[in-house]
Amino acid sequence: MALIELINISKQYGAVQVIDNLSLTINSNEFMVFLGPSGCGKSTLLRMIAGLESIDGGEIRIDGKRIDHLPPGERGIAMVFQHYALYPHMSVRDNMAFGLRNIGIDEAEITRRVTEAAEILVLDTLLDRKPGQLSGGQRQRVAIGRAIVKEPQAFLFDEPLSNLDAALRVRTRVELAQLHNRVKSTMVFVTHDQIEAMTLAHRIVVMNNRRIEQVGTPMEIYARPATRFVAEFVGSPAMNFLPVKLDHDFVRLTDGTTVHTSVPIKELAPASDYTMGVRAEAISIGEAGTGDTDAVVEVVERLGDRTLVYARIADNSLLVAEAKGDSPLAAGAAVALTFDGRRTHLFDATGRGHHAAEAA
Amino acid sequence: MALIELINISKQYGAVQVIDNLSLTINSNEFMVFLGPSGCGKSTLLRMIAGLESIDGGEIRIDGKRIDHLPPGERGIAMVFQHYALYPHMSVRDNMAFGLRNIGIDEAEITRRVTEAAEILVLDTLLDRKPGQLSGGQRQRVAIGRAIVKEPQAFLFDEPLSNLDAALRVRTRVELAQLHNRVKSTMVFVTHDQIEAMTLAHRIVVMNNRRIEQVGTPMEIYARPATRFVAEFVGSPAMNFLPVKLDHDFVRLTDGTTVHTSVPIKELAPASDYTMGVRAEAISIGEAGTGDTDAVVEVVERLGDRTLVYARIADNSLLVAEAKGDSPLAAGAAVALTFDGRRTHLFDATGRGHHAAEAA
Amino acid sequence: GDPVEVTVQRFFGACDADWGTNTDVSKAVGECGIITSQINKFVADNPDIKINVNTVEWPGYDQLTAQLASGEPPDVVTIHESVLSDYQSKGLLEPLDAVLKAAGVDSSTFTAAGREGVTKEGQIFGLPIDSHTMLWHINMNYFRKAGLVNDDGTPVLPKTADELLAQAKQFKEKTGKPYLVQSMANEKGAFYRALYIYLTQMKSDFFADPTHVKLNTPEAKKIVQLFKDIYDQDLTTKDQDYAASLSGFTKGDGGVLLNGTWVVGDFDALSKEADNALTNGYAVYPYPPVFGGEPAYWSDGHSWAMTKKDRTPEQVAAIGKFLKFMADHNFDWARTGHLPAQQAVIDSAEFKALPHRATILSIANVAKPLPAQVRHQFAVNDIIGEEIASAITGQKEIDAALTDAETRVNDLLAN
Amino acid sequence: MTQPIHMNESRLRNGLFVAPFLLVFVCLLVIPLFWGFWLGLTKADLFGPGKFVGLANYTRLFNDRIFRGAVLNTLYFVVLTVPVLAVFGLALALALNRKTRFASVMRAVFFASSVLSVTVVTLIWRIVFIPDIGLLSNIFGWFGLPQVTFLSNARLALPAVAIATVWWGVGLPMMLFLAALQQVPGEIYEAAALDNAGRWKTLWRITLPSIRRTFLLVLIIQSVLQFQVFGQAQLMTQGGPNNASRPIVLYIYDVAFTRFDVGMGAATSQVLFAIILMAGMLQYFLSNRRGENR
Amino acid sequence: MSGTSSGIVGKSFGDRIILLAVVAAGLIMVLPILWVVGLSFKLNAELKLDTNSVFHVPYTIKNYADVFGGSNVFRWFLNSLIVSSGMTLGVLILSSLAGYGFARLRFPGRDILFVIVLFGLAVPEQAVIVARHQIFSMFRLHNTYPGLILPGLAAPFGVFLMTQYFREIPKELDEAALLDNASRFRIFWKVLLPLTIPAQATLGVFTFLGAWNDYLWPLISATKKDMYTITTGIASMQMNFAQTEGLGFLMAQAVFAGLPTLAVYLFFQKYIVTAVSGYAVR
Ligand SMILES: Nc1ncnc2c1ncn2[C@@H]1O[C@H](COP(=O)(O)OP(=O)(O)OP(=O)(O)O)[C@@H](O)[C@H]1O
Ligand SMILES: Nc1ncnc2c1ncn2[C@@H]1O[C@H](COP(=O)(O)OP(=O)(O)OP(=O)(O)O)[C@@H](O)[C@H]1O
Ligand SMILES: [Mg+2]
Ligand SMILES: [Mg+2]
Repeated sequence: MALIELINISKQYGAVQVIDNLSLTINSNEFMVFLGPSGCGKSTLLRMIAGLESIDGGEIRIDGKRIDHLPPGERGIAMVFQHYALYPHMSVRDNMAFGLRNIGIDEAEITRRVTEAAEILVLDTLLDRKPGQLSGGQRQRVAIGRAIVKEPQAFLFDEPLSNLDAALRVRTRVELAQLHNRVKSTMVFVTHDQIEAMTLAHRIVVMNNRRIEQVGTPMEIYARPATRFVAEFVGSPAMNFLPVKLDHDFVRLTDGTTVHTSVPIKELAPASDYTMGVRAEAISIGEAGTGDTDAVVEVVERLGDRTLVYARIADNSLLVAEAKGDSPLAAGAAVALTFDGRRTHLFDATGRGHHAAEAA
Repeated sequence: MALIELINISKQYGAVQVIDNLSLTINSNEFMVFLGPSGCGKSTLLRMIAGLESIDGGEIRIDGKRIDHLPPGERGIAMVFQHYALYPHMSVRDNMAFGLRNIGIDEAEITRRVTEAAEILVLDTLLDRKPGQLSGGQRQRVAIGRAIVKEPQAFLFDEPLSNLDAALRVRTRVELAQLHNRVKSTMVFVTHDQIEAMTLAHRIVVMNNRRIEQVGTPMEIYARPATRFVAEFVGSPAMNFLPVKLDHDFVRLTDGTTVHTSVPIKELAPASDYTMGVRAEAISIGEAGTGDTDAVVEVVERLGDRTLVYARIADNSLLVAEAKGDSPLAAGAAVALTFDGRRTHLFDATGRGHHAAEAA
Repeated sequence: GDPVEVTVQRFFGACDADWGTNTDVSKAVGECGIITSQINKFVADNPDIKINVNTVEWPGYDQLTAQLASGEPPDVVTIHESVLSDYQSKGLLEPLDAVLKAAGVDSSTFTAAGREGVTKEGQIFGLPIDSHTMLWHINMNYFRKAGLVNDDGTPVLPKTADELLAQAKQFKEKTGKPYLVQSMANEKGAFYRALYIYLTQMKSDFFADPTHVKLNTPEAKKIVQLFKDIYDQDLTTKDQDYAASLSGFTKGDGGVLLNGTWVVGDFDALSKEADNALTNGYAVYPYPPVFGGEPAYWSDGHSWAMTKKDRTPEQVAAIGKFLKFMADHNFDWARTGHLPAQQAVIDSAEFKALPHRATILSIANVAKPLPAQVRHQFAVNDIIGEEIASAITGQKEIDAALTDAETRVNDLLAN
Repeated sequence: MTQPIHMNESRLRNGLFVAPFLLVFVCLLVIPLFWGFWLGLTKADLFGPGKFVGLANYTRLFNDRIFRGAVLNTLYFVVLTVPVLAVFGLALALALNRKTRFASVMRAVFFASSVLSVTVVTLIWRIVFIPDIGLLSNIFGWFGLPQVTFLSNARLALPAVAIATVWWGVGLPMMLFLAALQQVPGEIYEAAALDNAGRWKTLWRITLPSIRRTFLLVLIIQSVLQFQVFGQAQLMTQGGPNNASRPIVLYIYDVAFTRFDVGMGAATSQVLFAIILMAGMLQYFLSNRRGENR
Repeated sequence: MSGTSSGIVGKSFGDRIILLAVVAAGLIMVLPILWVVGLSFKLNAELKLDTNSVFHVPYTIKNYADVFGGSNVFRWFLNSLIVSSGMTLGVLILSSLAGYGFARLRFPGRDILFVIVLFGLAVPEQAVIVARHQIFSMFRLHNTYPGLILPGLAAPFGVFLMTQYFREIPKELDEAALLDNASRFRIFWKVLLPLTIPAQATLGVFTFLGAWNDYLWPLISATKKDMYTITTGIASMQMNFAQTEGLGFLMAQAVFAGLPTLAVYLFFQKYIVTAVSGYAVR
């Protein structure tokens, strides 16, 4: 319900610049994810929106109204913390009601909202328990419930899933997506887990080092990473990188092997150094001698539904390629690797990414 | 280098039986992973091998020699703990040397071993730091180094990666596999993360509730789960389960849809209740009306290299199917699902799994 | 009208369990019992006066000081005569001459020691109720065994220092016990008192100048030397503290206990019981004048003082009445073993009929406190006792101890 | 460290939370302390204003043999008690750091004495040490041993007071160490067991280094406490014999309350305050310097 | 998990020795107390002759009867209760407020003020007692309950303990409450304070015990019999040269004065270790 605008935001801790002149617009009802490595300033940014950190420069507006001088409680924003931050001594019900009581909403309304939120989150039977008597997933749901009852203009989540175990994380992820469908509200979600980012986001903001590297939909980020950092950070297994030289229409690996790519090479400066990026699933494995380059399998990781094959090529790089779940490959096998030219990327010395022309 | 035999092991804490008459053989140089949900007794089993817990019944042998009455230090075993358990006040070097000094190995030899281990683990430059000055991944490497220098008969790992962040976890996982190739030693690894188990193990021991559910290679475990528990626990996303009735050559869902399966149905008792299990990658998505059953897409999770599609079928079950990374599907789409009969599984009321006849 | 309220503060302990309601003073025994009963009686006799009794831990001067400093002192308070001047000199006490006169108490009825003890700068600042000093408490059973008994059944007491040592040796040979039972551990009182007693007898006026003590004298040395000889020759118990020496004496640890007037009653009672070391064998005498000179005894005394404070005439009258009561019933208090402060009581047949009073009566007439002008007498006594103790037990040379005592006391008095 | 949660908050208003305590603290501790500084420069009794004498009290003080003895006695007492309290408390904590019923009963036993008041404690120990009727002399008597006169022997008096003090005070260090031991992760003990470390090795190389900060805390707390020893000495030995067990606070007490020399007493108090402060800071800096790279 | 016992299968010889040493030390710890309790049940007269008589009959409760017979004992008990409770309550309130302020809030001079408060730990009571007595005289606070309670409130230790404890509580709780529109005070009162209960219990017990056992200040401030605390009151019942006149009686007083504190300790015992850990490690 709220359009959030960050305009030329800066923040420093002492002498350290943590956020540097950052601008960003988060649309109404958008599910926006901040993704980035630890320490890149995601939490700081979120907490500035919430009012838990002061800003040293710039403005924050919600629906056009400047809010960066309002205290946290008055911004119409709810936040869910990584460690839940539930009030341990209050029952689930009181945890949810606390914020409403503080602004003097009458008890009937509080009961209505709490009941409704509890239904949405399947917490009905837990309302009288204390947080200590709940499992991790249930606690996280309570934390979300506490946010929901406030009927805020925007929800902020700071790595809310990182304390859950793998299975629960997947389940809660799906629930969050459904929740967003239901409550229709602007949501800002911080994570350093790219699977979470990919699966939840309308748009992802990839941050690194005080800067925004790229803003885009998950598939844009995945398929057309703006920078090498983004390419490397997003996707598991991580993208393979090979130093290459441009040579007319194709690129040449350090050992001389040539690889065809759909990136419009002609538009690039031929002299400079480039790195070719290619994802595991864009490398196919065939019999030795039949592909772009030969390789020797070193490690085979079987994930069940697919198999990751780590193979070393002539220029001594270790590449990871994806094979089917029932691939018979084993360490030591001699294979050939073929690169899917449409899905290769080139990164110049500044890290900027160049991709095949956009498909229609 | 060591064959570890557990023979009829039992263990109880007070009145609670934690391990019940368990037998297991771990081969020389094998990388054996204990996989199971929290609290199933994995750590207890590992700690009994290490000598950190007493056993209440049974025997433990290493290379035929009974060791269950030896103190931990004398079993020739090294262990790496989840929280590293480094000595906080000692330098990295002293952490590694401590165990060697305790058994009176001379300093020259200690230096040699520590240097060697530090090289293997790329810790050379960190030898004089205290653990508090290291990152999580570095700490874990030190813990492994402390194990390596002892040149033990067997390594025991208790969830050594679970405290690392995602990227580091993947990297360390590969390093561990390489380490095993290099040091050639029996390794026992406890985890509740099935990706780790799948990628690292020669064989996996799936445990649940004081019992071993299945022992087998990762692909056996994945493709031919002995029990419904194993089928459910291993694999991400988790296997889909549908209650079915047997009907001659095929199975019938509760809404009447029939599905063909390669499981030899004739050999099963027709009267009892069965559950059909099918993994996401064994369900293919087509246009509505063209498959085994129609469905409506509810959530689409784009992981980049593949897409998870959550679709609801007529009997109201929500199934997850896998589509390509660039699948154009969106929530709300009407689709048809087709089950790959060779990759469907049936589980009887006791949870036992039945599979298609083994491929040649 | 309303009864007049008077706050009385005293030490001597609390014993309400036994005597809390007793008004028949003649039945009470012991310091606490008697004083409790006396006050009960006064309250019973004077319904128009309300007495608030404040019992304090002995000696209670920390508390009194604090009360005076905070301006909320009790009306009437027990004070040692040796301490009176500390408070009087700072103007914290009310002179009593007029009050006593109005109440009908004539200070000329006090004993000489009592009068001297409470008179400061020509005025009376307390009602004396007793004199107390040190005595020789004797186990006659051992004395008989040691052959130290005269024909009339009285003990043989030494007349000179040498005689004392000789008799003590004889006693030890015959009984196997030390001659003296002394409190030596953490003891200060017994030593300064012995010193004062003998110095007084030898007319060595160590406080000729009340702001300056003179202790490094041949007389003092002689006295300390005697006690040191006794100690060195194992003629005394050595390790007992005050309590242990008392119980040691009752258990028969030695022949002569050096202790005060206040235990006479207890030992007398014990000697009348069967089967203990003192059964039928207790006698008590003043310190024998082994250094010659004339009989004279240092003494201290308890007194009732009145603090300086705004009071109504009625209150003052009530206090006068209380003091008069105490003066009138001084005999009751004398039953504790203390020597009375009223000459008339000393002279009375009733008093003389009390056990052992005949032998110690002489003291009453020759008892002598330290000069009234000496300030901080408690502290002075402590310093002197401490130094002498270390000389006697061999921790210091006698000369050094006496010199140190002198300098420390003089430094104290100078500041 | 704490960060401002919201910049727009009135910071002065935040101070209101500490204001009530600070008010009491200033009125009842800081002002009296400075009043004490002033008193130390005057010649005063308790009953009226004193007169300014400059540093005369301090001069007298440092020329006083008894005071110098009291300083030495206090230092000796601190040396006697603080290490023993720390080591004994640590030993007890090590032995009783178990979850058994027996251990919890024994913890109660060792802590029980800490809750008694000094009057009761000294009463108990006088009755223990006293010759003839005391517990020790009874016990010595059974074995036919000669009596030892703890409280009246110049060499034993202060140690006897120290024994009573240790008996009284060992509960607190024990509790602190227990708490610290429970924070040491069990896993590093298991790692040590696998590293062939024996009992002693584990104690010296693992346990002790892990709780050294607590050890420092105990040393500082106990030093501050034991420098202020008063009640035990006052009630057990009155500082005797021959001032052998007179600590500084007892000296202060005598000077100020029995001799009414309040100025001198105040001056002595300031000296004690300075000593405690220096001792505490010395310990802190010494150990901090050594443990810097932790 | 007990560190020393891990990895050791079975009980070793060393364990036995330690057990023995602990039991022996424990006996030494309780022996004096038992001795005192024993004496308190003997007649004074009997003890005067021989304290060895503790070991055989007859025993008597007369000494205790005498303690209670001192008709003021209950009043003193009540005084102690009021003073100790009042001081405990006051210390808890002031220390909690200040601990929260120092741990969580920023205001001018915070850090220096905290250091000054810590310096307060080193101030011996004797250094302030005279001045404090004079101040209390000025405000006529002697012989009042506030007069007995107030000095205990200036306790830096409580502030130190509570500050450390508040620092342990995740700051996210404050932030969650801030977003919930709670005021600073409401956060303190409704969210954080309930979480400090273990620390409150510890500080409360220590304060209570300290107040109950305090001697010097009540002695010089509460100088009227009706205002005595149990400690000074019982002391006032002692006669001069008391030990000999009533050893058993004296011991009964000691037991009587010590019992309530022992009871308080035993009741709160389980909190103390857990909460002490809050600040011990840092
Ligand atoms: N209170 C603070 N004082 C000083 N520096 C801080 C503070 N909080 C954060 N920082 C620094 O600011 C940078 C950004 O921190 P922030 O918490 O926003 O990172 P993040 O992206 O949320 O990381 P993570 O994924 O680890 O949570 C980091 O380098 C961090 O060290
Ligand atoms: N010291 C103990 N006392 C009592 N019960 C224990 C103890 N240690 C473990 N248990 C119980 O034994 C069971 C097995 O514990 P174990 O630690 O082996 O599980 P796990 O499989 O390692 O679980 P996780 O994945 O959570 O580490 C659990 O139910 C646990 O509660
Ligand atoms: Mg963060
Ligand atoms: Mg485990």
